Amino acid sequence: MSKPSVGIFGLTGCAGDQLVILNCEDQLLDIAGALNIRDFLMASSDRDAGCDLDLALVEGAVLTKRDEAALKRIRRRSKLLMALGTCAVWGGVAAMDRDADRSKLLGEIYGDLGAGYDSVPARALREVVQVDLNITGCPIEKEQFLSAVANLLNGDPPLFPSYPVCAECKMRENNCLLIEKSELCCGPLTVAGCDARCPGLGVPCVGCRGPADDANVASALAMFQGKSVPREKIAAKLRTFAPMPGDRS
Amino acid sequence: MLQVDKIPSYQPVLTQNPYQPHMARIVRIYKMVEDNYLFTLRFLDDRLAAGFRHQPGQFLMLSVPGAGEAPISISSSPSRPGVLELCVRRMGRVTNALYRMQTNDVVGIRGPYGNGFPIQDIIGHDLLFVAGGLGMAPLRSLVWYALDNRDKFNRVTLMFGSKSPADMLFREELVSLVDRTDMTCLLTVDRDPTGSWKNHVGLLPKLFDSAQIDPARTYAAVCGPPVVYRFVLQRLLDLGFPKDRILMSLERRMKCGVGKCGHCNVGYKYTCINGPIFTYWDAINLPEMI
Amino acid sequence: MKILKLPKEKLDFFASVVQQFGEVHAPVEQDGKYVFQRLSRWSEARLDYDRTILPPKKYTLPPRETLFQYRAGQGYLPSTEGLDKRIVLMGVHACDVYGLNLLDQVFSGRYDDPPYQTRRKNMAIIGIDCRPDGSCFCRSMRADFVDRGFDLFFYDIGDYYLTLVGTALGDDMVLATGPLFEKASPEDIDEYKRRSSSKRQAFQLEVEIRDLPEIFEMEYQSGIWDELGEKCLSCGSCSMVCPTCYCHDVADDAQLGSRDGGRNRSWDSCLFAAHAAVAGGENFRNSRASRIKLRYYHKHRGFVAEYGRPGCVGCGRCIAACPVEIHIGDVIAKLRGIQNAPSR
Amino acid sequence: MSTRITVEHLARVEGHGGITVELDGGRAATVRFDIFEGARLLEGLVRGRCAEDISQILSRICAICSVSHSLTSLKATELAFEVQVSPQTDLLRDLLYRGETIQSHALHLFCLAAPDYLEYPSAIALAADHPDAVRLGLRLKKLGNSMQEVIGGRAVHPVNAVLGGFGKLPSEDQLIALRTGLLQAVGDCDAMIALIASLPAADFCRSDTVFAAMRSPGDYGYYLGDEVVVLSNGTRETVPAAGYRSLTGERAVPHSHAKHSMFNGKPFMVGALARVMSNPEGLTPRAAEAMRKLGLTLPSGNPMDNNKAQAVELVQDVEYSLGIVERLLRDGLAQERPVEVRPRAGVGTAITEAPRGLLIHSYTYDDEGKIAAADVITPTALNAASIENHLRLAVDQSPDPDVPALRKKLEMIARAYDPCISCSVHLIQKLHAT
Ligand SMILES: Cc1cc2nc3c(=O)[nH]c(=O)nc-3n(C[C@H](O)[C@H](O)[C@H](O)COP(=O)(O)OP(=O)(O)OC[C@H]3O[C@@H](n4cnc5c(N)ncnc54)[C@H](O)[C@@H]3O)c2cc1C
Ligand code: SF4
Ligand code: SF4
Ligand code: SF4
Repeated sequence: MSKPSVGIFGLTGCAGDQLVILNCEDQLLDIAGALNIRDFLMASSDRDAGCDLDLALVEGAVLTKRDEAALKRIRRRSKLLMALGTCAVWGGVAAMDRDADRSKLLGEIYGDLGAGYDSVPARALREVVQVDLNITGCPIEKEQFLSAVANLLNGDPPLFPSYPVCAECKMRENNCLLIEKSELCCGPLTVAGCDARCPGLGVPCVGCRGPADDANVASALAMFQGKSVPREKIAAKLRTFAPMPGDRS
Repeated sequence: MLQVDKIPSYQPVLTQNPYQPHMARIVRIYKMVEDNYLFTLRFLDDRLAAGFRHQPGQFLMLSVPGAGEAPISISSSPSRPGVLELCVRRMGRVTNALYRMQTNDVVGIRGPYGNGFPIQDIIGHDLLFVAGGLGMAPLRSLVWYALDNRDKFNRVTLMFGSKSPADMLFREELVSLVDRTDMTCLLTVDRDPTGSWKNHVGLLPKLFDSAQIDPARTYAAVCGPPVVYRFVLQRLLDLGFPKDRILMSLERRMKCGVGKCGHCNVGYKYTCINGPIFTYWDAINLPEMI
Repeated sequence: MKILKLPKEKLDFFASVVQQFGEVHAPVEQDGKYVFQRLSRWSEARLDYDRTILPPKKYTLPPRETLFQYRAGQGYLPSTEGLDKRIVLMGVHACDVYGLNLLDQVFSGRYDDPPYQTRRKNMAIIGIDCRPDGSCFCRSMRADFVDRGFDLFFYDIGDYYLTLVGTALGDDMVLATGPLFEKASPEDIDEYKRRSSSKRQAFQLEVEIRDLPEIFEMEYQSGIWDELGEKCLSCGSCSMVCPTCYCHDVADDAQLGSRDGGRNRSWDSCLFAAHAAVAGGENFRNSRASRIKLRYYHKHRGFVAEYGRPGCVGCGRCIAACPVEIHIGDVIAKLRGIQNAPSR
Repeated sequence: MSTRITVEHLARVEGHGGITVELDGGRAATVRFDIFEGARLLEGLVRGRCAEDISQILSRICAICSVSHSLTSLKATELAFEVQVSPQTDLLRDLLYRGETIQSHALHLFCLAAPDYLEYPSAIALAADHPDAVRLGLRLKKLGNSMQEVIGGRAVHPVNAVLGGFGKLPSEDQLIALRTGLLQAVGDCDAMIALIASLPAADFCRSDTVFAAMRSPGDYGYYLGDEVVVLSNGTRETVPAAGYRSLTGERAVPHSHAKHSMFNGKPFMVGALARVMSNPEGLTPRAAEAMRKLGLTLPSGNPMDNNKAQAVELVQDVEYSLGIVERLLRDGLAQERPVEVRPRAGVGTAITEAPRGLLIHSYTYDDEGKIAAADVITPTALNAASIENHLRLAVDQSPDPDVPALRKKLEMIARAYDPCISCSVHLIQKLHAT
């Protein structure tokens, strides 16, 4: 079997997901051996910017017209497109308040020049092109990435849990921050896969992976309000990394 | 040929560990219809190949290494041991991986699981098979079992419907049954774009008009997509079938096949060990069964 | 059954001796909650605990485990890692022993579950009695006493533990500790009875289970399920912490560049949206209401049909773990047409 | 005749940037370090958010220096609320910083910069011929990551560092594992220095560079400190954190989403070289020895020396971290909970040394304890003018205007700054200027 051609790309984001790939220190050389990485600007200046690809891994959200054009080009080049990380899958932090007045923000931050900048409201990849596979997480979890690559090499779709962080939190037998300490933990609404990383450290989940299957936002809002947390605070918190189901239609 | 009373029931013939898959070779892949292939498997271990026995209506857990396991009905009849035939529709992770395999590749099998058809009860009765689409997969085993043990059963009637002749699973085999005199085989298609179809055209329930059925002495075995159940069951009831003589094969999500994983739970029954063959009476008593 | 007594101050000595029967695990405190854990020293053990976050099922059915390793050419090789570890689990409450007994039934029967059974057989259970709190209703579930499933069971009778010897292994433990155990006197038995009936009075939460399976059938279409469905977060916490929930998922993973890899099983829950989803997009329990209904129905109707008793032992963990305060006592009371769970 | 040299999309850096040079008669007419990273406007988006959310959101500015952003953010908020964290917290934060710097420097030296010197397109290609060198780099990088995992809870975007302290303290077993890794790294560092010393010399331009770095009390630090030292032609000037705006000129430039910073009208350089320059006496003996072996002499007018300075810092950080870990193991960790933080109105300006240089977070909180204004000034933004300056000098000082060779030099200079372009777009907000 010939090695699949792969491209790894970043749109606007923190490059954290590409960094997670580079952080697979023990597997990096094997990955490089198993895949034919043709285009990976962050790691290599030897890029074939036009070749056809079997798989494109794209991190970051679409925040500029340039991003949009780049993404469409990647889509045309690639058989499979996988969104890598919360920004690509959900929009991420840059999309948290995306209906806010951008030109005003730009002006405040960059002065008069801001008006000339290429800047559009943040969008997740699937709002721009068709996305075949997703690995969420801010950043993605190494294990999920490695398992996805191994599965894809075999032609199998990766398998990830779609239930909430709470389940993994219980599997780790953590004290519940929400129940014991009335902390605003987003675990019940956030998709698992991080092994309840934050609650495992005694820190509430901030929802960095985006919503779980069938997340019950209405009931969670009522619950948090019952703990006398103001509604705007909850709403802002829940929407830091991703919209909640029902937010964007 | 194996005798009915020698069929061991409920016995896992394989090892102590019910989760242990045994490796089997794909000896033939027959492309019946796009995305519905018939896979013929033979255990690598000759003793297993010779010793494996199942009941019509039972299923096994098929492993494609690296991809996972899926429950698949055994489509071949226990009266023809040695190899196992599985009619598999390409649906997702496991079945796609299977479709990428070739003859001589190796897969895992464990089983047989499930109750199977209640052969001892059925013997001596008329048999009516009603299947739509992939519903033929679990019924085929019993069809051939009955035909190979023809003297144990009275009248045998088979009704099978597909979308079009090109979509008909086991087409050649079934068409050849039409000419048999010791049974009635009624085949229908929803439409016949080519015009060359020599059998019935129309929806499955219409076949009842062409068949002679005596509900008092018949067991009906029904399997197919939800529409089949919706129309056929009502028809059978109208004809006066007792609810516990309508047998159906159900599908649920399954991860173990042996009543442990909880996925196929319907109310208080497990589709895998209490089924997959249920009577209509079971079904109306179990919430959410159909 | 052999009945003895152990002076309380000798308990640590007893614990040091039973180490020869396996790693000693017992409840330890974790920031105000309790977990079963390997003890590094006896003083960590907290036998006065209320309930552990996870029940002992984590030992017999761990949250994640590998069932097989697949190797091309060799097939599926059963994974035996850790199966032979011997554990002495000290301080198990009656409800949890009951929970294990129920799981034992689930994981045996027509088909055995070898990993479960092996771990179970390598685990010694030393029970201890307890005082109920506001979430305990084991008495209602008839799980406040157990007559089997433990090797030894300790009942507090003041300066002593009245000790029931449940198995030959338990007896070996007694023998291994030499003259530590004493004969129980009639006064000790009287003290036990006095305490036992006072414990019965201490329950604050009652759940009436008489004809409950029938009521579940009758109330299958009840609007209560929709109310619960609106509230439930599908977080699965209640299943994870339940001593008798056993739903699990099995999935294969491959190593980079080959089909070799593990077949892994991990806890799952019928509350999760994907639990009953099948290929092609059909989901037999798409709504949260139908899922939470199944959980109750399976415990209180299904288990009764299958094993002759409900699959709930009244440990109160699901009450403690539910972020939206879905309370089994309330649910059952409502099904019965009573507004609130009695005496709460 | 005018020639144009463009590097459309600079590879082996974090983020999106390019270089454009217009040559006119062998001299640079225009030089642009273009940044076309999208503006995420995070400083605007955090307005109105509670203190506890800020560090998590702003760490997303950059992955490679996410620890720096998190900790600088926490420091700024704690300053605003006048919260004093425990010495143990400071020590652990310092250790976390070292982990980040080790991973970041190892990544840069081995995966991003070294391929240039040895004429390879990437570390992966390099690994085919020099597997041991790449493995060595990956080992050091992994060590840095494991430090971030143990102390910060995750290698990228730490979650364990919270206002007032840490969610969970590392266990003794974890510290022992770190010590083992650090001890092994001491040997790896020797090999690393030998390797860096063997790389072909890179000397493309010279300047009287101005350097700016944080002055940390006592020793060579990244986290503790509240003053900036600016070195210019042998003079030292000190700027307090609160006066950081005198460092950051207001020159917004059209070709980039980053604004350019000047000090007294001159561009200045921040980062490893600036730190080594301004803190030579803080170096450990091994680090000082490494400096000698690499032939790094002060003052340096060669921006490529930044790579050597990073190598020196790797030695320094490994040794220093080992000291911290041993001390923690000896004294034991007090099981303290984070100091309680009571949000209120206030202004806090924190400076730290991110792997790439000075990082400033400055916040204004309103009466409800919500962010009213946030300024984030990143090292690459501070460096932008200096990068352009050195690119220009390289063109002007190049004897042969062979375009491909010159293009490569330009790329190498830009890369030597280890620019983190995602960071660079986060800039000064005019809102709360005095
Ligand atoms: C008793 C029984 C007999 C069956 N017989 C046949 C048959 O003869 N031919 C055939 O083509 N199909 C049959 N099926 C359906 C077949 O099991 C599914 O199509 C198959 O599991 C899809 O797996 P996948 O991994 O390809 O799909 P995916 O969608 O990737 O499946 C994911 C997982 O969900 C579970 N799952 C998905 N769909 C089903 C389903 N319908 N039933 C049970 N579990 C499911 C499986 O455990 C699978 O691992 C039968 C199902 C049951 C329960
Ligand atoms: S701490 Fe958070 S993630 Fe964990 S169980 Fe509680 S709510 Fe869920
Ligand atoms: S616990 Fe929540 S915030 Fe933490 S890593 Fe997991 S999903 Fe992200
Ligand atoms: S713990 Fe509560 S919210 Fe979570 S699944 Fe169970 S009933 Fe629903």
